[in-house]
Amino acid sequence: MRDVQSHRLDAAGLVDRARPLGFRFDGRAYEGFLGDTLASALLANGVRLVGRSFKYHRPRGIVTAGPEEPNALVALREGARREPNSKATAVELFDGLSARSQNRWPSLAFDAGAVNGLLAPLLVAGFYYKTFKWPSGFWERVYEPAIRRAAGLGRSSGLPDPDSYEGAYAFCDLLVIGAGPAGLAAALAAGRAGARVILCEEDFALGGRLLCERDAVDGRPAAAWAARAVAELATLPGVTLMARTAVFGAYDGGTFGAVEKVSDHLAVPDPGRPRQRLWRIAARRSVLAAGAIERPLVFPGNDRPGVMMAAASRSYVNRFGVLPGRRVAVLTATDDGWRAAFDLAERGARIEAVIDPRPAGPPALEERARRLGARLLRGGRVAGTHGRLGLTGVTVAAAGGRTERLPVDLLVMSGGYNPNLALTTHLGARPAWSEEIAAFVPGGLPPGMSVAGAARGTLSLGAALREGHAAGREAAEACGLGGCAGEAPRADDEAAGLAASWPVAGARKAFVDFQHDVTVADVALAHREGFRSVELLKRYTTLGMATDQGKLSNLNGHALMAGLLGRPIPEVGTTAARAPTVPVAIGALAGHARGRHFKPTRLTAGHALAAERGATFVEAGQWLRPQWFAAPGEADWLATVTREVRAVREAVGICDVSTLGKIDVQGPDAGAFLDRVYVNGFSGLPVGRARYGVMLREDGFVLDDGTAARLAPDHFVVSTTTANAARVMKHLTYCAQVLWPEADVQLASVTEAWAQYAVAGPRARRLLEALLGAAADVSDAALPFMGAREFEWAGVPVRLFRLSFSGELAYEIAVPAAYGDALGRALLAAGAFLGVAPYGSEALGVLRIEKGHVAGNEISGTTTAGDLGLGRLMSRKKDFVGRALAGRPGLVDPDRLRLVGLRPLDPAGRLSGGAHLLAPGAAATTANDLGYVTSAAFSPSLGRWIALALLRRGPERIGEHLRAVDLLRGTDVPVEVCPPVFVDPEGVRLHA
Amino acid sequence: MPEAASMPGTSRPGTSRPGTPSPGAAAEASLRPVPAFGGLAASSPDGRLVVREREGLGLATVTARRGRGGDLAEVLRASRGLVLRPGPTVSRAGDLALVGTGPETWFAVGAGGGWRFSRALAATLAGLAAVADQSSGYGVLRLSGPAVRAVLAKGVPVDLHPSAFAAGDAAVTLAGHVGIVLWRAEDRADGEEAFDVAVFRSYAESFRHWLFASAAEFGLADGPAPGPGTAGAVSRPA
Amino acid sequence: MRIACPFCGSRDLREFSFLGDAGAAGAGLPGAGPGAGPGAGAEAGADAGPGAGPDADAGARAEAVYLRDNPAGRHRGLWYHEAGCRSWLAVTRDTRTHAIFAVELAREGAR
Amino acid sequence: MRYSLLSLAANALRGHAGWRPAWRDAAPKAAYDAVVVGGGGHGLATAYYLARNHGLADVAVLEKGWIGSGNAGRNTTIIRSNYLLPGNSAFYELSMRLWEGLEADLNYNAMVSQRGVLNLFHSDAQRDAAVRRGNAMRLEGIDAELLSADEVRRALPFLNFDDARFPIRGGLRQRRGGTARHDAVVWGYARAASERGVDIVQNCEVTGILRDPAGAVAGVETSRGTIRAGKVGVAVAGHSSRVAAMAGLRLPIESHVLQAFVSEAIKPLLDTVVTFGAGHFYISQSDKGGLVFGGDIDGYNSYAQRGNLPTVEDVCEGGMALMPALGRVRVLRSWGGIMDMSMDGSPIIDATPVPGLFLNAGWCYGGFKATPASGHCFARLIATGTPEPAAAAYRLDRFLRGATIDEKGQGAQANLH
Repeated sequence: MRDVQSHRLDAAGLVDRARPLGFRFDGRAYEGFLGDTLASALLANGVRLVGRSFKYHRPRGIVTAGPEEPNALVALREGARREPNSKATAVELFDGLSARSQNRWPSLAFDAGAVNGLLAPLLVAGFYYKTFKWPSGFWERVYEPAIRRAAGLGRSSGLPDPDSYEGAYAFCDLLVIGAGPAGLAAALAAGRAGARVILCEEDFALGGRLLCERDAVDGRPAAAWAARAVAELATLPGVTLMARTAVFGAYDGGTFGAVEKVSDHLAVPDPGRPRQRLWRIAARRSVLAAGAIERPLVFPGNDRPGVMMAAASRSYVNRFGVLPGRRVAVLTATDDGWRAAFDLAERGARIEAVIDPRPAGPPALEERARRLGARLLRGGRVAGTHGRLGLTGVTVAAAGGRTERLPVDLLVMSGGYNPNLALTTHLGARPAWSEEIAAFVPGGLPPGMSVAGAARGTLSLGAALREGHAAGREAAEACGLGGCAGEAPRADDEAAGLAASWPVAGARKAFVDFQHDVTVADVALAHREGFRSVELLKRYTTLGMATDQGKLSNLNGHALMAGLLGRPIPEVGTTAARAPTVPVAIGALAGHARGRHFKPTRLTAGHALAAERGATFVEAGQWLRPQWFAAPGEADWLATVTREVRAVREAVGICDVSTLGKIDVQGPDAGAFLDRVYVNGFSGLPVGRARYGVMLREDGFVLDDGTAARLAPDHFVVSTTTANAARVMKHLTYCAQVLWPEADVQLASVTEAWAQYAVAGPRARRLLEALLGAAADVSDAALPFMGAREFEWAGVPVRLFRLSFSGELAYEIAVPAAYGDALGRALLAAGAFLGVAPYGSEALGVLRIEKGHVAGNEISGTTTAGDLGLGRLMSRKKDFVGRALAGRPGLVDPDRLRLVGLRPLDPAGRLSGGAHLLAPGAAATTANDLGYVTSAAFSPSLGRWIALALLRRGPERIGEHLRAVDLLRGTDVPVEVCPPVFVDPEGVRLHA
Repeated sequence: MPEAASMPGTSRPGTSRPGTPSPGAAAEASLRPVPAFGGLAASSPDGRLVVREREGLGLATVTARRGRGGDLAEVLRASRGLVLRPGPTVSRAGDLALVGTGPETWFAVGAGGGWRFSRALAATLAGLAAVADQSSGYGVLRLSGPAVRAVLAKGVPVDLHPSAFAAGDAAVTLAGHVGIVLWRAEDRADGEEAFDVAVFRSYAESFRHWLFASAAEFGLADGPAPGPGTAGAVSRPA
Repeated sequence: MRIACPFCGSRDLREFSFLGDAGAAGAGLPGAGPGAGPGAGAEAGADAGPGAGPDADAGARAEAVYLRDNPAGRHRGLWYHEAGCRSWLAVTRDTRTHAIFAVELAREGAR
Repeated sequence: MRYSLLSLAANALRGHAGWRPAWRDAAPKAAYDAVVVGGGGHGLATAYYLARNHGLADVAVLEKGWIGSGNAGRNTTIIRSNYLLPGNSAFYELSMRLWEGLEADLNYNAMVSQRGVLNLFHSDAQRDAAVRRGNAMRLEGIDAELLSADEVRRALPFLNFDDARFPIRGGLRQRRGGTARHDAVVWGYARAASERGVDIVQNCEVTGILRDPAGAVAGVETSRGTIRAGKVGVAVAGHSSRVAAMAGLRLPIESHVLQAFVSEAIKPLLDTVVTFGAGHFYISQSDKGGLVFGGDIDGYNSYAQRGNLPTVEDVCEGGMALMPALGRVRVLRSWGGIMDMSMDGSPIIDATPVPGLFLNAGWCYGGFKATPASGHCFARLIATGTPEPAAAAYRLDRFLRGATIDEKGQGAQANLH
C-alpha cells in the first residue's frame, strides 16, 4: 500500500503525472512521477526527516534541490549496488527505487547516536586532539574504534560493483558547462555559427533555473523557451547535448573531465550499457555557465528538517509540482528570496511571515506580501526553531527585539548567491571578491575559458542571457567561425538586490556546516586557538570537508572568521577548490580497466598450444607465459618442474621464448651504435654470429643483458629480457635520437613479428635435423655455439640461433609469429621420437640457476657488471653508456655484494629467495648482514637445493660456511659458498 | 620459485622415449599461418558496426636511412608510382600503402604477400631505408559503419571527426591501454566511414575485449575467442 | 595536458612519458659522435679485470648527471612520445602553469 | 595549558572561553641563534628538537604561508618503517619509535594509529623481494611478517582474489605501521616548540640567503625583513632547489607533483593500510571515514600543486583492480603536493658547502612518515655539526661517490623513484 502524494499539486511543474513511479524509503512504499528527484518525491509524500548529521546525529531534512545538498544523504539501491551518501536531491526517480537513511540506529526517528548531542559541549571542534592520549595502546584498541564507528555516514556494500563503466574522449570547439539560461544562449550562438559544441548539464533536464522560476524569455514562459532552445540545439549538426553529465575538473591544455550518468536513472543498466561514463573533453574554448548556489543564513536551529533554501522551495513548487510546506515563513536578505513567498502562496501555501534583516527594500515587494496576509518583519531575525523531528514553528524577533512564535512547517531562507566558480580555479587562479553581490566571483580564468551568467555573478536573467550569447559568439569567432549567431534572447533585468547578512559569533546551535555539524561556536573556538587562516579553520573544524564540499558552508564560515579577526572577507580569503567539483564514483574514473582487464594481457603465438598441453600460466609483466606443463600423476608443481628440467638435461625440451624483446638495429652505423650501448664490443662481430652483451644505465649500473646477432654487415637483431623489453627499446631510441642523432642507425621493435622457441638438450640437434631436414645444416661445424643463420623452411623464413640459457646444447628458432603455433606443433611432432617435452618458465629458471646465469632477481637495478661477475666484459678500448659513472668509488668498492652460488651443507636443506646471509654464530643484526639469496631452486641435476646470492666480497668467500637465515619463515640453513655455476662449469655440453 | 611444494618426487623424465623420427614432421611440410585475430568477422545486428580482419597483408616498418628520405620518396614514385605524403597520413598506389607513423618512418601495408612483401620492399629501397617485416607482428581490423567513431571514441584519445581526421589521415595512438596504428580507410560502398586498426599480435585478445565491450551497446556480441586454435597445425602440401 | 607533437599533432598527455631536464642528456658520456668514436673493432680485452677502475673524470660527469637547476618557471625537458610516433621531444614548458611554449624533435634540437 | 580530558571538561563548563592559541603567532626578531626555513612538519619538528634536545631555543621557524600548508597537509598520512636498505631502515625505525612516544612527548593527540601496513605481492619475484625486505627489517629490529594469500584473504576479504589480472600471492605486513593525523602532527610540534620559546613566524617568505665576507651564512632576507642567524636550516621539501639556488647550490632533485584522493566518508571498511603490488595504488581509511588513497606521481616536473587526468585514472584503475567494491564509492577531493624527487629516491640531511647552511630535502614520497626522525636528526646536525648515526647515509655527496641509496633500483631518473 503506497502513501498518497499528500503534498503534490494537481497542476504545475514538469513531472509527468501519467507516469507514476513506485519507490521505497526506509522500507516504506511511496509513489512519485517521472521527472521527480528522490527528494521531490519524498517531499510530495510529506517526508521531511531524511537523515542524521555526522557528529551529533541531529535530525535533518532536505535543504536544497540540487547537488549541493548537505543533509538529505541516503543509501541508494540494495545489495552490491548500494550507493552510500547519495544526495536525494540529485537522484533521478525510477520505478522500483529503494533508498535508506544513514547514520542512525536503530531507526531514523529514534537514533541512539543522538546522545552525542548531549555531549556536544565536550565534542567541540578538535576535541580529539586534546584527549584520548592515555593510556598507551588505548587509542588503537578503544578510542579510535569508537570514533570510527561513530564517524562515516553510509556503508559500502563491500561487494564487487556489478555494473560496468567506460571512458570516452570528446573534442570540440566549445564546451559549454551548464544548460541554464546563459549556457543555452552560449550553445545556441556558437552552434548557429557552425561551431562544434558540447553542452554538458549535470541535471537530467536541460534548462537550469529556467525550469524553476516563473520568468519569461522572448515573451514565453521560461521553461517553454528552454524546451524550444533545446529543440533547436538538437537540430544543429555540430552540437552535442549531454544531459546527466557533470564536468568535474578543468585540466591543462583545455582538457576537462566529466562524468555521464548513463544508467543511474534505471533500476539496472540496459544490456551493453555502462552505469557511468568518464568523458575527457578537449575543448578549444569553454564557457562556464554553471550558475550559482544560494547561501544559507546562520541562525539558531537553522538545521531543523523543514528549513529550506528559498530557491529550492521554488524548484519544488514550480518544477516538480510539490508544495514543500503549507504554513511558511520566509527569511531573506535578498529581494530574490521574496519570490518564494509569492510562488508558494500562488500554489496554496499560507505565508505567515516574511522576515528580512535589511531595514528597507522595494515597496512593491512589501505591498505584494501584505496582500498575501503575511506579517512583515523588516530588520527582523529568526531567534529559534521548534519541532523534534521536523519544523513546527519558529520564533521570530522583530527589529525592536520583540519575539513571537509562529506555527509554520516550512521556513525558507535566502542569503544571496555564491557563483559556481570552482572550475575557474582548478588551474590555480584565485577568485575575486564582488562587493556588489557580496560573494566571490571568478578572478583569473584557465586559458580559453569565459564565464557567463550567475557563475560570473550576474544575477539577472536578461543579462545572463546576453552574456551567454556573447560568450558563445566570441568562442565561435575565436575558432574562426564567423557564421550568424542570431540575436541574444531577451528577458527582464530584474535585480536580485541583496544585503550581506553574515553570521555573527554568539548564536547557539547555529550551524555553518550542516553535514559536519560545524557551528558558529566552533569557528569562534578555532579563532581563539589560533587556527585563523581559512585553511587552518577548515582543517581544525572540518568546515567544508563534507560531501557537499563546502558549497553551502564555506563563505559563511569564512565571513564569521573575518568578523572575529576584524578584517574584510576578501582579505581573509577562501579555500582552494580542487577537482572534482562533484563527488565522482571511483568506478567511473577506472572505466574498463578492472578485474582481469586491469592491464592488457599479452599472449604469444604459442599460447593456444601451451594451453592444449595443459600449461599453467604465470604473469610475466603483461605477458602470460607457461609456468609448467603438469603431467598426469605428478604430485605437485615441483615434480613437474623436476621432470621438465631432467628432460632438458637428458633429452630435449622446447620452451616458448617469444616474450624476449627483439629489436632490429639496421644502418651503416649499427655496429658502432651497439658498441656504445653495450659494455662490450659488437662492431667486430662477424656476420652470422651472436654475442652476449650487457647494457648499463648512464649511472653505471646494469640495465639489461641479452644477445645480439649480426645478420648482415648493417643489420643486427638485439634481444632483451622480457621484463626490460620496452625499457631497452626506449633507451636505444633515446641513444639514437638524442645522444647520437647523427648516427645512421634505424631501430624497429620486432618482438611481435617473430615467434621463438628454445630447443635445448643433448638431443636438440637431432630434433632440428628431423624438423628441418635439408633446409639447414645444423652441424656443429655449420652452426657452432653462438652461430646465427637465416634460411627458408617449409615456406617461411627462419632465424636459427645457437644460444643456450640452460647450458645444454641449445638453439633458438624463430619464424614469423603467424607461424608460431605451427612451429610449436612441428617441434613437438618432430621431437616425439626423442622424447621432447615442453617446459615452462619455472624449469627455465631452474636451468639458468644451475648455470649461474643472472636474471631479474640479480639485475635489480642496483648491481654493477662487476657485482654479477660480468666485469671482464667491460671494454677498456671504447667508451660506452655508463662507463664513466661505473667508475665511481662506490661502484668499484671491493666490499660490494657480489654474485656467488650457495648450497646447503645438509643435502636435504632447503633454500628460499630473500633469506639473508650471516656468519655462523653471528647475531641477526644489520651489522652482521653479509648479503642475501637472490634466486633459489631445487636442482634436479644435483638432487639438492641450490641458490644464487649476492654476498659481501662474495668471490673471496668461496668455500666458506655461512647461514641462510629467513627470519620471516623461521629457517636458518647452514650453507657453503660456491661458484655460481653448478652444472657443467667447463661448458662441455654447450659446445657439444 | 612458487611458495609451497613438497620435496621433489621421484618421477623420471617419462616422456623420454627415443624412437624414430615421425614422418608427419617431414621437412617439406608447409606451415599454416594463424591470423592475429583468428580471422575475426563480426557485425552488429543493424550493421552500425562491422568488424573484419584483413588477413594475409604484407606489413613492414620502413625507416629512411639518415638523410635519404628524399631519395626514398623518389624511388617509390619511380618504381611504384607512389607519391609519399609527409606527416601522419596514408600514401597509396595500387596495392601498396605507406602509413606515416613517425619522422622518416612508415608502416607499409601491402594488400597481400605476407612476409614476402617486406623482402620485395627492402629490395626496392636497398640503401635508402631499413625495412623490417611486421606481417606477423600486427593484426589489422577494418572497422566500419555509422557507430564506428562512437566506438573508437571510447578508447582512442584522438579527434576522429572528419573535420579533424580526414580521409587518408593516420595516427599512432592508443585504444584503451593498447597501442594501435589507426588510419582512415576508403569509405564503405554505402558511404559509411571505415577505419583500419593495426594492433600488435600479442595484444589482439585484449584489444578484442576492449572493442566488444565498447561496441556492446551497439549490439556487437562478444562470443568465444576465435583465437589461435588447432588451425595452425602442420599440414602437408596439397 | 596536451602536447603538440611536431609529427603527430596535438595529443593527450597519456601518450607521453617524461625523462628529465634536456640539459642533463648525455651528461655521463664523452660526447663524441660515432664517426669519431673508437667503436670499430673494440673488443673486451681478455685481460680486463673485474670492472672498470675508478675514472678520474667520474666526479665531474656524475655532477652533470645528477644535479639539476629544477627551475620554477621556464624549463626545457625531454619527453618521449611513447604511445605515438616514438619521437623524443624537447618541450619548453612553464613548471608553474604547465603552459607549453615550444615543442621540437630532440633529434633536431639535440645538444 | 596542558591538554587532557579534565581540561576539556573544565573548559566545556566555561563555554570553551578559556582556551588560548595553540602556538604563538610570532613576529620575527632581528636575529636568532638559528633559523629554520619551512613551517611544515619537518621544520617545526626540527625547531622542537633543537629546543628540547639541544637547549637551542632562540630559534625561528619561517613559513611563507600558514604552518603545514605544504606537503605536511597534502600527504596520505601513512607511517611505516618497512625499508630495505640499511641507510634507510635505521632512520625510518628511529622515526617509528618517535611516533610511538609522540603524543606523550607533545601532549597532543596526533592520532598515531598503528593499524598495520600491508604490502601485497603478486609474483614469485615480488615475494622474494618482500622476503628480502622483511628479513632486512627484522635484522634492524623492525617488526615484519609474511602473509600467505589465504591469510591476506582472511584479513581483507573484500580485495579482488577471484578475478584479478595479477592475483594476490601474499603480503608483507608491518603491524607497527599505520597512520597519523597529518595536520595534528604539525599543530602538535608547533604548540610544543612554541611552548619552549621557538618563534613561529607565518606569512614570512625567505627571498635570499645572507653570507658573511668569508662566505658563511649570516642570515636570511625575507618578505618581513632581514633576519640574522649564524645557522640556517632549510626544510622546504618541494621547493628545496629554489631555496638552495639562493645560496648558489644545485641539488640532485627534481620537483614533481603527487596527487592524492579522499572519498566520501563511509562507515569502517578498511582497518589497515594496503599497498597494491601490481599497480601504483595504496589506500587507508581515515578516522572520519574517508578512504584516503594515492598512486604514482604525474611524472613530469612541476611546481603547480595539481595534476592531470591520466594519473587520476591510473590511480582509480589500481583501486578498482584491488577493491572492486570501490566502484560505487565516490572521490570527494583530490589534491597535489610538490615532491622533492631525489635522484636515488632517498632524502638528504646534510651540511652544505656553504658554512652554516644545512639542508633537509629530497623526501620523495617519504616525508610524512619521516617527520619526527627528520626533525630529530636535522636538529642534531644543526646544533652539533655532526650527523645522527641513523641519518649518516643521507649525505649530499653520495651521488658523486656512488653511494646512492636506491630502494627501487631505478637509477638517476627522479620520476622513477
